[in-house]
Amino acid sequence: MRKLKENILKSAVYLSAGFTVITLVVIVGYIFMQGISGINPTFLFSNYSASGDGGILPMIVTTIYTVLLSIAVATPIGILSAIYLQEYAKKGKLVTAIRFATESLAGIPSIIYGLFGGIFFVVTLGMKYSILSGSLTVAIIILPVIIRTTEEALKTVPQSYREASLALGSTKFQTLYKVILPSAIPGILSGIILSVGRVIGESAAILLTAGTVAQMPGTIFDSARTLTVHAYLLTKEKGDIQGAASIGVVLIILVLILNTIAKVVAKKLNKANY
Amino acid sequence: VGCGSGSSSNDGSKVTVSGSTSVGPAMESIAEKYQADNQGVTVEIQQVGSSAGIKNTIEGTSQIGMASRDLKDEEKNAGLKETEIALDGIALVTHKNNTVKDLTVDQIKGIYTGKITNWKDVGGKDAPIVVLSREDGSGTRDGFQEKVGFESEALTKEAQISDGSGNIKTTVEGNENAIGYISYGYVDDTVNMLKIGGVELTPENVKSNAYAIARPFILVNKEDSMTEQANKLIDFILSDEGQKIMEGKGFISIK
Amino acid sequence: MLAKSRVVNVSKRDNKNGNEGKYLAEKVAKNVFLISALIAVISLLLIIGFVFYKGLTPFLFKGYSFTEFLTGADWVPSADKFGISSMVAASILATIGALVIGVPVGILTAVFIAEVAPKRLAKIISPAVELLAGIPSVLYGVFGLAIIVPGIQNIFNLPKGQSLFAVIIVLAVMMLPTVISVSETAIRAVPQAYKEGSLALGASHIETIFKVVLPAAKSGILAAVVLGVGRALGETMAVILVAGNSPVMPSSLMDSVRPLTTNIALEMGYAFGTHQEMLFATGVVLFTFILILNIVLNKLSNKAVD
Amino acid sequence: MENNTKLNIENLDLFYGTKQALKNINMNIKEKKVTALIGPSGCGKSTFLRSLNRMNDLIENVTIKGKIEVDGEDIYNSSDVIKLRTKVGMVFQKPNPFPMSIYDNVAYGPRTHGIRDKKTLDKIVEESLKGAAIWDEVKDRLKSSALGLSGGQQQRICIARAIAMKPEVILMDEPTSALDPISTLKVEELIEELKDDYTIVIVTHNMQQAARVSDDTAFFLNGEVIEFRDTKTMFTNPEDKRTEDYITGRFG
Amino acid sequence: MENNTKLNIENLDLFYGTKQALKNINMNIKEKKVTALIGPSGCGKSTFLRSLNRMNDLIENVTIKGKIEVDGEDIYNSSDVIKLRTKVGMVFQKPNPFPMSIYDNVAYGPRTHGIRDKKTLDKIVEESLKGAAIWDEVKDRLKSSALGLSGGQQQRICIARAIAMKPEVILMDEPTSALDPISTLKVEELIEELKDDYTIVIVTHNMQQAARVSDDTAFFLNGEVIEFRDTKTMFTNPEDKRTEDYITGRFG
Ligand SMILES: Nc1ncnc2c1ncn2[C@@H]1O[C@H](COP(=O)(O)OP(=O)(O)OP(=O)(O)O)[C@@H](O)[C@H]1O
Ligand SMILES: Nc1ncnc2c1ncn2[C@@H]1O[C@H](COP(=O)(O)OP(=O)(O)OP(=O)(O)O)[C@@H](O)[C@H]1O
Ligand SMILES: [Mg+2]
Ligand SMILES: [Mg+2]
Ligand SMILES: O=P([O-])([O-])[O-]
Repeated sequence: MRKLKENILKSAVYLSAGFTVITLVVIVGYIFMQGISGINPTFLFSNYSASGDGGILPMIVTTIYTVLLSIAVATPIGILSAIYLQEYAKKGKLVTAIRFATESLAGIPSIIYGLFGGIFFVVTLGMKYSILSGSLTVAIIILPVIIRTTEEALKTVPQSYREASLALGSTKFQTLYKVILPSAIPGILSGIILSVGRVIGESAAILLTAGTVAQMPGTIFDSARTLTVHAYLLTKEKGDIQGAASIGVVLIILVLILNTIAKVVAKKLNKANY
Repeated sequence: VGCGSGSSSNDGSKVTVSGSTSVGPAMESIAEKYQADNQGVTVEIQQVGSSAGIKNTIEGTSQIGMASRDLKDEEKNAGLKETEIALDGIALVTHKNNTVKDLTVDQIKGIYTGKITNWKDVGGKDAPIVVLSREDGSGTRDGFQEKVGFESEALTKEAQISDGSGNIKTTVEGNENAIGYISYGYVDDTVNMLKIGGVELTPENVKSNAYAIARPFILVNKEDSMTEQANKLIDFILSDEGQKIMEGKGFISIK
Repeated sequence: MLAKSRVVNVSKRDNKNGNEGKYLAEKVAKNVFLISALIAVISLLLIIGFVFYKGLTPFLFKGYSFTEFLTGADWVPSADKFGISSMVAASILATIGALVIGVPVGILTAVFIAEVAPKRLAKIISPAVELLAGIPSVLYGVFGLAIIVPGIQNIFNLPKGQSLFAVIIVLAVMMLPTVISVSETAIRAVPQAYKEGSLALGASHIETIFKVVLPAAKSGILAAVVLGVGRALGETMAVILVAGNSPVMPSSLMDSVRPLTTNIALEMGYAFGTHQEMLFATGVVLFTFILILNIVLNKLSNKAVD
Repeated sequence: MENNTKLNIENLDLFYGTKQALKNINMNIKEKKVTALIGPSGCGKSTFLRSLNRMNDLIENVTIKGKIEVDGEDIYNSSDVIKLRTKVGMVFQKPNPFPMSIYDNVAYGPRTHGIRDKKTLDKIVEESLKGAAIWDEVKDRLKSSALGLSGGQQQRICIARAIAMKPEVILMDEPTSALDPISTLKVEELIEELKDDYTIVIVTHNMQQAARVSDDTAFFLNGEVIEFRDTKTMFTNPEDKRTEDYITGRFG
Repeated sequence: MENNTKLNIENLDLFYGTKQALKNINMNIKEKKVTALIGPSGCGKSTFLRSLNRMNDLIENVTIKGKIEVDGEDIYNSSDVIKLRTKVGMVFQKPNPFPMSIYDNVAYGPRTHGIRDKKTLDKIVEESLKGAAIWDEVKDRLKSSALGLSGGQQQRICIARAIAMKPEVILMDEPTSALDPISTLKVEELIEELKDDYTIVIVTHNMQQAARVSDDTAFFLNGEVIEFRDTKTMFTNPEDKRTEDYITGRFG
C-alpha cells in the first residue's frame, strides 16, 4: 500500500518532467525545423524589401534600440525603487501602496499596457508611433520585474555586511554603494537579462505604440518594427509560418546567448566575492 | 520623457501613412520606389487596420490613411478627402482537396449566414463547412459582406474569426472543411481559389464587373496636414508607374 | 554619486563638524530612492486612469448600460451590440483549464528538478525551462496553429481544431516555465532541517517531498500559481491564433472561444468611436479581474506565510 | 541484558570528498545507556552521529569505510534505510518541528508507517508527548502550529516526534545548545528518564552537561576518538593530556 | 588614567515592541580594561552590547530608556551616530569580512572617512593587521579575497578592520564562538594585547574564557545584571547563588 502510493507519486513526478521536456523539445524543434532553412546572410543582414527578397536588418536594429532604451529607462528607476523598499522604507501605508502597485503592474496583461501607451505616449504626449513610445511602454512593463529581482538580490546580501559597515561609522548610503550593491549585482543583472527577454518577446504592447513601419529607423522618434512584431505580422498577414519561424530561431538564439551571458557574468562576479 | 512632439522631426521630408493591412504591402512597394526616386524623402507605413488609419488621419498622427472599405458616416463628417487608388477582388479560398470549385453569391450568402452548413449541399462531399471570417471592422470583411449582401449580425455565430489574411490562409491550408475570404493580393497556391457564378477572379473580370465580390482601396487625408511630398506621393500612386506597381502586387488598376 | 560631496580628509577622533555633509547626502539619497519608488505607483495610477476613463466613457456619457455590457450575449460592434458575457466565460474557463493542467505539471516538474533529478540532469533541464520562458508568445501561437490545432482536429475527428481546448493547452504550456521556476525556488528554499527531520523518522524521499517539503513551500508555490494565472489571463498573441475567436458562449471544450484579451487585440486596429471605447471597457473588466485576483491571492499567501 | 552492545563501530573512516573527517573510529555503544560525544568544534562529532542512521547519505561525495553494526547487523550492507531510521531516531541541534500542528508533528512518523486509525494515533501522540515531558504544556492546543512554541518546547516536540516511532536508539546532536537554562534542565531530566527505555547517544559542547547526563563519554579531536570510557573516570581521571586540557577548559 | 570610567550606563531599559529585554541596567565600564558579559542564551547580552554603539537603531520597534554615556556624553541625546560608531568599534560573533580583498576590508573604514592617500592607507592597514596579530599570515596576499581565509583569520581581519578606525572602545560579541581552539587562543592573546590601548567589552558563553581574559565580569539573567564585579572575585567567590550556579555549570 505504502509502496504503491509511493510509486504513483514517483510516476507522476517523472511523467510531468517528461511532459515538460518533450514539450520543450517539440516546440524548439518545430521552430528550428521550419525556420532554419530561411536563415542566411541576406536574411540577417540586408534591408527589408516589400518584394519579399529582403532581410530583417531593420527589425534587428529596431529590437536593439528598443531593448537599450527601455532598459536604460527602467533599470535606474527599478533599482532605486527596490533600494528604497528594501533598505530605507519602514513598514507602513506607503510601502504597502508601492508594493501593491508593483505587484499589480506585474500582473497586468501587456495588451492593456498597449492600450495605455497608445493613448498616453502616442497621442497625449504627442510622441506618435515611435521607438520612444514603444520603449517607454515596455519600460513600464519591465519595471516590476526589475524591482522584484533587485529586491530579492538585496535580500540575499547578509545583514552582517550592513552591520559591519555601519559599525565602522559609515553612513547608510556609503554602506549601500560600497558593500551592498556590489554584492547584489549578480542578482540585479539576472533581473535585467530577464527583462531584456521580456522586451524582445513583447508584441501586443509594441505594436500599438511603436507601430509597424518596416524601415531602418533613423532616430528613436521614428516608428519601426521589432523582430517579434515582424514575426506576428508575417503570420497574420501573409501566413508566412516559415518566415516567422526563422525569426523565432533568431530570437531563441538571442535569448540563449543572453541567458548564457547572464550566468557567466553572475558567476564571474560571484567568484570575485568568494 | 516628454520630448514634446515627435513630429518636430517632420520637416516635410517624411510622409506618414497608416491603415489597412490589405493595402499596406502594395503601399510598401510604392514607397520603396518613391523613396528611390526622391532622395531624402521617407515614407512611413503603419499597417494597423483601416479604422485605425482613418482615426490616425483625423487625429493628425498620420497624414494619409489607407482604407479597404468605404468611410462610415462618423468618419465622413470629420472632413476627410478620399482618393480611390485601386480595386481589389476578394477571393474565396478553400482547401486544395475540396472538390467544390465554384459557388454562386447566394450559396456564399447561405454559407456565411449559417443556412448552408454542409459541403454536400453545394456539391461537395458530406462534411461540415467551417466558416472563416475576418474580424468586425475589417475593410475586407465590410467589402465582402456588402457585396454578398448580408450584415454583420447575420454572420453565422459558428464562424471562426481570424485577424489577417495570413491566418485565414494558414487555417484553410490545414483544414479540408474550411472556407474563407482574402484579398486577391494574398492568394497563392497553398489554397484553392473559387470561381463565383462561373467567373474566375482575374483583374479583367474585376474591372469589367464580371466578378461579383470586389471593392475599392482608398486613401484619405485632411487637407491641412498635407505636405508637398504627401500630395506628390498620392499623385505618384495614381500615375501609370504607380498603378503598375499596384498591379504587380495583385491589385487592379483603376485606369 | 551623491556621497562624493562628503568632506574629504577628516581624520578620525577630531571630526567634530565633519558629519553634517554625510547626513545631508543621506537625506538626499533617501528622497531620490523614494521618488523612484513613487514612479511605479504613478504609472499604475496613470494606467488605471486612462484605461478606466476611456473604458467607462460609453457607460457614463453615452447611455450604455454596464450590466448589459457584462451580461450581454452578442458582440456585433457594427450593429452596436456590445455584450461580453461569452468572453468573460471564455477567459475564466481557459484560465481554470490551463491551471488544472499547468499547475500540477509545473509543480511536479519543479519537484523533479529540485529534488529528484540527478544534479547533472537538473542542470540541463533548468536552463531549458528558462528558454521556454524566453520564447515570444507569438511563436507559441504559431506552434499552436500549426501543430496543436490540426492535432486536435485529427485526434478528435472534428471539423476544426480551434477551440477552448487548444487555448487551454497553449496556455498551460506557456505558464509552465513561470510555475516551474518559481516553485523550484520555493522548494529549494525549504530548510534542509525539515527534510532531515522527516527522513530521520524513516519516511522515504518521496513521502518527505509530498508531506513536508511541498507543504512547507506552499507560500512560494502559491506565488507561482498567482504568476501563472496572470500569464494565462493576460496572454493575447498566442491565444488569438488558436481560439477561433467566435464570440459565443462555449458549451463544450471543442467550441471556439474569444477570451477578453483576444477581443481587444483582434479588433483594436479596426475599432472606431464607441467600438474602440468598448474595447477599452473590455480592458477595464480584465484589469479588474486581475486586481481582484492579486488582492485575493495576496491575502491567501500572507495567510500561508503565517 | 546489562551492558549489552547496541551499536558496534569498527574502523570507521569517513571522507567528505578527499577530506577525511573521521579516522579509524572504534566504539561500543551500550544498550540503555547514555553515551556523550564531546570535543571541539569541527572535530567530527556530528559527522559521526549522522553516520549512525545514515543521514550522511544525503550529502554528496561522502565515502565511508569500516563497519557500523546495530544489533549486530551491518547498516551499510543493508539496503533498508527506512527500517534503520525507524529503529534509530534522531533529534537535531536546532529544533526542527515541521510547519504543521503539534499533533501532526508527532503523528507524522506513525502515519507514514501506515497507521491511520484515529484512536491509535491519539494514543501514540499523547504517550509520546508525555514521554517528552511536554504533554501538560500543550495538551490544550494540539491543533495549533508547532512553530508557535518556544525553542525548548519545540525541542521537546521533536523528541516526542522521535519517540513516537518507538525507536530503540535516539541520537541527539547538541539538543540543548539553542535552549535557555530552564528548557535545558527539562531536556536533561528527560534524557535521564528516557534511558530506562532507549539507548541514547548525545553530542554536547557542554562539559557539565556531559558529566551530568552520560554514562560513557567519547572525546573527539580532529576526527579521531582520543579517549572513550565511562564518564566518571573520564572527568575525574582522564588518561590523555589532550582530554584533560579540553575538559578543564584549555580549549574553546 | 587608571580605572577611569569610559562607559557609564544608568537605569537602562530596552524593549523590543512590548517585550522588555533589558531591565534597569547600571554599569561602569572602565577605561583600558576588559569587561566580560556572561549569562545564559537570551538573557540580553547582545542586546546590551548593541545598545552601546546604537546598533539597535537598525531594528524596528526598539524603545530605549535610561542613559548611556561615553566619556560623559549621552549617546542617545546626540544625533551624530557616525561619530559614536567611529569611537566605539564592534566585532561580531560570526566573522563578517566584506567580500573584498583583505586590504580593502581593513581600509574600508578609513576610506569612508575620507582618507584617500595611498601611503596613509598602506600604513593604517599594516599597523592594524599587525595589531590584530595577523600581518605575518596575510602580508603576501593583501589583494586576495578575505573570504578565502579560515574562520579564525577572518575574525582577526575583522578585528583589524575595527582597530583601523582607531576607536577607543571595542565591543566583541562572542568573537570566538565560531572558531577552532587554536584560533580561539590567538584571539584571546590578542585581546590581552589590545587592552593596553583600548577599552574592551566582550560577550562570551565560555566561562573559562571570561575568567582568562577579563578584568571585570557582568552576569546577566533574564535581562537583568545579577552581579557585576571584578572577575577574580566573581569566579572564586560569587555573591549571588544564581551566579554561582551558572559559573559552575548548573545551567546550559
Ligand atoms: N558536508 C560537508 N562537506 C565537507 N566537509 C564537511 C561537511 N560537513 C562537515 N564537514 C567538515 O567535517 C569536519 C567535521 O564536521 P562536524 O560537523 O562533524 O563537526 P562537529 O564536531 O559536529 O562540530 P560542531 O561542534 O561545530 O558541530 C569539519 O572540518 C567540517 O568542516
Ligand atoms: N530583534 C528582536 N526583536 C524582538 N526580540 C528580540 C530581538 N532580538 C533579541 N530579542 C529578544 O531579546 C532577548 C535578549 O536577546 P539577546 O540577543 O540580547 O540575547 P543574548 O544574551 O545575546 O543571547 P545569546 O547568548 O543567545 O546570543 C531574547 O529574549 C530575544 O529573543
Ligand atoms: Mg556538529
Ligand atoms: Mg547574543
Ligand atoms: O486590413 P483590412 O484591409 O481588412 O482593413
